[in-house]
Amino acid sequence: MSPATSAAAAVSVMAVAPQAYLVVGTILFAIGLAGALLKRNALSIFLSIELMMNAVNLLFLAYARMRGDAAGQMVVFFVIAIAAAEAAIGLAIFVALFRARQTVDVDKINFLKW
Amino acid sequence: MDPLLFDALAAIAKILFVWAVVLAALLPNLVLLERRGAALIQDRPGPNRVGPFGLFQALADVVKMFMKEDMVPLYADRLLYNLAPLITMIPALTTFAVIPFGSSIPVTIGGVTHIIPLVIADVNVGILYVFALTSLGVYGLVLAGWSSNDKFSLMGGIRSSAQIISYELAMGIAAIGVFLAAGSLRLPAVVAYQHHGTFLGFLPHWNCFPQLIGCVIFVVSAFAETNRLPFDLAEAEAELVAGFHTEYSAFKFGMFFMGEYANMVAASALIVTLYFGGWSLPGLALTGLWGGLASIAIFAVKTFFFIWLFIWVRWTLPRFRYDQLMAIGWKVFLPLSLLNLLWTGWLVLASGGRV
Amino acid sequence: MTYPLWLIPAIPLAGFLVNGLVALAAGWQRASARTAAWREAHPDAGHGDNALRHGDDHGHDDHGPALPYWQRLFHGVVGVGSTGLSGVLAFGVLVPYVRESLASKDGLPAVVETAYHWMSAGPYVLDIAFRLDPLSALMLSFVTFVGTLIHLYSIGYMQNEEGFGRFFSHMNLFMFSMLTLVMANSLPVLFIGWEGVGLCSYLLIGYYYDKDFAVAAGKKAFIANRVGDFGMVLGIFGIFSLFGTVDFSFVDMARQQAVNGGAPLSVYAVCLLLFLGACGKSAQVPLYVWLPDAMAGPTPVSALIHAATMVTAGVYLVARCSAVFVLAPGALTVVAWVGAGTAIFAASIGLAQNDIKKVLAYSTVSQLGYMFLACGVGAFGAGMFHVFTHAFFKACLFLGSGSVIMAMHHEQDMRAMGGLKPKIPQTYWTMMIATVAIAGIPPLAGFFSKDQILGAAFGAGHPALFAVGLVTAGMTAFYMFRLARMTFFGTFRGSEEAESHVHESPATMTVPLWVLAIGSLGLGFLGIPEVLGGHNTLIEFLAPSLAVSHPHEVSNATEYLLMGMSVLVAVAGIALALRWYGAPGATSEVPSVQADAFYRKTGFLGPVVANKWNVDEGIEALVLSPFRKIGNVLWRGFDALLIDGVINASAFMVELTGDLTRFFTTGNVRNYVLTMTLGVLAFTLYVWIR
Amino acid sequence: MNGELLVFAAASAVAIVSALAMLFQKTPVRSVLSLVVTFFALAVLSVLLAAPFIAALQVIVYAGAILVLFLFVIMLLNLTQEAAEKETRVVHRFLSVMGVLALGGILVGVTWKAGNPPVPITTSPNAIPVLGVDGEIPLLGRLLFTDYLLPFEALSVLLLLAVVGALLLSKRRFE
Repeated sequence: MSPATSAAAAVSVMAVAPQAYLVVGTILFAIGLAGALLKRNALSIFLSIELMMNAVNLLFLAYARMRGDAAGQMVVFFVIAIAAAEAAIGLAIFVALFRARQTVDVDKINFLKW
Repeated sequence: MDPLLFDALAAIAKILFVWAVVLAALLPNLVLLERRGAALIQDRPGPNRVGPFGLFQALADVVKMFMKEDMVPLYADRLLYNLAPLITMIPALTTFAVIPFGSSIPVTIGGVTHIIPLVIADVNVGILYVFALTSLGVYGLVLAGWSSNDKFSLMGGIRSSAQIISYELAMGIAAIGVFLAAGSLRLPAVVAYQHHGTFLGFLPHWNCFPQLIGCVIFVVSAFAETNRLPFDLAEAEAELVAGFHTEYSAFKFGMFFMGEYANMVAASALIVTLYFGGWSLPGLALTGLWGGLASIAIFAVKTFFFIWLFIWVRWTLPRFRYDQLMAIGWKVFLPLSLLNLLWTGWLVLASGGRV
Repeated sequence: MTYPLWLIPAIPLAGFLVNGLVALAAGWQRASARTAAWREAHPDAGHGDNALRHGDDHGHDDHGPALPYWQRLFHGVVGVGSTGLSGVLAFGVLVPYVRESLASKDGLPAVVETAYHWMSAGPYVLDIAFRLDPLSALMLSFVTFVGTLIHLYSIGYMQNEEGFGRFFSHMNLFMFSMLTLVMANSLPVLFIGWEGVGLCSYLLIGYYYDKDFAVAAGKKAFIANRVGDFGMVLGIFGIFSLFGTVDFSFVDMARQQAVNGGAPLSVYAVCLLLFLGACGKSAQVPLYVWLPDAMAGPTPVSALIHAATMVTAGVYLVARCSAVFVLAPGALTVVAWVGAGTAIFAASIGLAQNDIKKVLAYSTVSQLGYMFLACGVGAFGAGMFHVFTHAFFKACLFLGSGSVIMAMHHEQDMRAMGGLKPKIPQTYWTMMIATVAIAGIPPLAGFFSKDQILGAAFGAGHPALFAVGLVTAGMTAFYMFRLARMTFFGTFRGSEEAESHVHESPATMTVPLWVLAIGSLGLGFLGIPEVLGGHNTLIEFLAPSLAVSHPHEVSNATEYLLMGMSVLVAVAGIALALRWYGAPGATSEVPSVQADAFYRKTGFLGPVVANKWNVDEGIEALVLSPFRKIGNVLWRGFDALLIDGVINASAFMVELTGDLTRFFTTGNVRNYVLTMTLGVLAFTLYVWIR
Repeated sequence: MNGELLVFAAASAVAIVSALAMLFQKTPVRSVLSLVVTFFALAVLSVLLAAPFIAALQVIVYAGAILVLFLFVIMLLNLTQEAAEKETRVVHRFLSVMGVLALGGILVGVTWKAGNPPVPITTSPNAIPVLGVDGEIPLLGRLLFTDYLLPFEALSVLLLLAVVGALLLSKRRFE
């Protein structure tokens, strides 16, 4: 991570096709989605959602790099900050949930229905 | 010579130099220093039998650690159990990459003079890199605590995670003041900013003077971040046996031990860089070969003082209670650090960008 | 020269805020203390504190305990002080303005001070601006002067009231609104003041808010005024569409147009709409019904708002827009006839009223009619002159009646009075001066102003209007002296206990009475007509603000004749009153309605007049009852069936849909995620394939 | 040049492999740890994309704070294992796997096909400067306090609300 490396990466025409970053981001997004669908532990689902958000962040950065526009980086900044708030609230909810039900298995927490 | 090749060689040389100093020379002897210091404070001789003044004690300790039996608890998560000490050690050592430990040294090869800045990597996100790495360090303790499958360890792990996250906030916000004043996130820029000029006409232009509150918060938070007394709640031998490393022995235990000292050295270096002028001394230009070497020495002396402060405090102050620790972190340091930020911002504004 | 004009209304506004907040805080504290005391006294009572609120039936004279001395002092000082300060400031501005204006040949131009940039619509900009010209100067002078006196009077009159602070804060708010009204430089700003005085009128009529009749009277005033305000707002819109502006520069434009000649029909509509607003505020037929009921408020309120200042706002409005009215002579004729009709109609009702304040209220309506009569025949100056003199003698009469009422311990029925002259001499003397003034006896104020109106009516070629005015003048003299006879002369007809309690009012009340009496005595000299050797100074001064009226010159002989006639009629009315009420029976019991001299001696007119021409009943039968029926039909047929039906049906549809689809809500998060994923998948496929 | 490709390949591989590890781990702690590795790899990719500031932020906030918080909660609640029973909802699992594969496939295909890089903006004031010792950080700072001031302030309110909300939620008793 020396300045030489990053500067070289920035100045030069990208050695790696930018689509490659998009594909990596998309794959990570799909993995996160799979986690959100298949996991039963609420915390794991939450983790998967975090992964999805990071995958999207990567897409934003890739597009920002491709367009040379800092707006993409700003969006990522905001996503990160919102994720922090979301994690604080989400985890607090899980703790409260666990205290009430002694479980965080989403299959067992289905009392919010008709 | 190819400049790229030269840069690479210089970087490798700097890495080797730093690690040699820290790993080989400093860390083992810090144990001795700690033990002799403790003895001094407690008015007893301390280890003085191995070698002259007990200087070989460090060697003896290392040998002992290698010789001991390496035990793994039966129901431990073996992978994480083995990984944890490494995770503790590595971030502490990689932190040194961005800390400027001297001004610069000119090297002439084939008639061309290269100025080698004495910092391994001048990253433009400087301090953020440091915070990123130290925030990874907490995983070592947490995972050690969890993977041991031991109640005391788990307690230590939980404690350290909450403690480090809490104090990282105050520490980060206190550090923002420094970068606000220097106008850059790069650590060499911070040192350069402190190198010249004076504060109030007679004090060195060091950040610790205008930002006294921030400096104090940063130093105290550094104690908490490194799990040193009076904030060593994660091991707290009176309550948790040995906290997160209760189940560790032999070389892995040694890694934790070394990690703690490496963190201590890194924290001291960081405090010196941010608040006490780094390698600079007021009134000295510190250029050229001898200047470069002198700057390394200045940096070493300053850092050594803070290392000694760590040891001094450890053997002087009692441990905090856990709720007190949290209360101080959130209710005192966090607001104070915000206050410091406000004050620094005002200072920068009032002085037109140059404090 | 710049004048701090905005300060004049701003000071009473500040007084309102200070008084209001302090009164609120003190009232709150008092209420909680009372609640605590009550709870202590009734430890077994439940939560309902209804008994506390409605249990004790306060009489007029027992409306809660009086405030502590220092609180009364505070409210009084702030209330009177802010009004007085505003008055001092106003006169500080007025005196130099008037002096210079009189000294110059054509008068000074209007002074306009912009206080605040209010709004802008396209190129048109509307400011909150204040104006000082002869017309607003005249209004300003008596509003602040009379207002300050009445505030002073109120300290004595309201001293035993728990709502002392509330009263003064509302009075100050009224002063603010009234001053805004008279000093406004545009119709919208005038309208702010217009609505402000309406609000204060409503609040102060309903001052005794625990009395049903006071609440009803307040609502009646408010609603009757809404009818007028409807016209007023439309009139403002009309002015804007006619002239493209709503600040008073349109007056000059109208004046210009009058020179050019010709006015579209829409001007008539605008004038009539504005006059409708004036009718509401100034209680003209048919919107007069609220003013007599407004006597439910405390007497200083009646004096200030419902006699001297607010109700003349309509006249002021017509005078202010006189240039526009002049463009529409037909509209002016309507104004004149409405005014004349109101004058005689209200005077006739006044003949048979037994409530002292009711007599004065109908008298006020009648006098307002006079003013509109004057405006209607083009004598705007005379109308404003009458506004000015009327403010003094009518305020004096009302305050005097308040003093009488207080002496009688809130007995308002004149049949229970009598022979009060030696007991309350100061009230007697001041009231008599004002009575003579309103009756039109020279050389008191009322004579000059009334005579000018009558002269203008005759001179403008309306002998019928003149005749109506003349008869009204006689009736005025009659009922005023009837009032005086029944109140001050003869023997006391109330109970002996009541007689023993009769007492003269304190100095804070008598001093304003005397000042106003002196005003009624002498202010007529500001407008001595030329035929009597004067210069008609006031009307000359007002001339630049008003439309060029054409003073149909009548010969000196005619003028002397007219004066003679009016004095003669007045004397005749007085004589008749003295004759009929000369020797009221010395019985100690209150006589019935039928026993009244007027009732007995006027044949079929007596009962009708005593019942106020059955107007209230007529309105009930012709307007209210049909409306109620229509409302009932709309409620039952339209609202309950159609509207509610549609709403209930849609609610039912929602419920049905919910019943059918609720089983998709399994409560399992993973199902939701899966549904969402499949939905996104479907959408993506659609976008991709398309 | 090949160095960048090498780093990209390594980081991508690490990211994807550890993400998959997160997916298939039964132990929440190990899942979290796998995700830490993924995030670290993502930070490396961010540096390659000329966003070292975002990379550092990502490591500090995600790896250093959020995931530590996860670990803290997992340890606090002592969630050592996933529920022991086997997955019984076979249809759900089948549909999920199919849906994810289809969606992922489509998205990868779309991004690859539509990924022709647009022309970089160089004249815009938002254009990322690549030179200078401080890199893009001054630009981001300026943007944050000019164009993005409103979202920035809204964000501060959001964070405050999150603090209050978390406090309220985790209080044991409501009084």
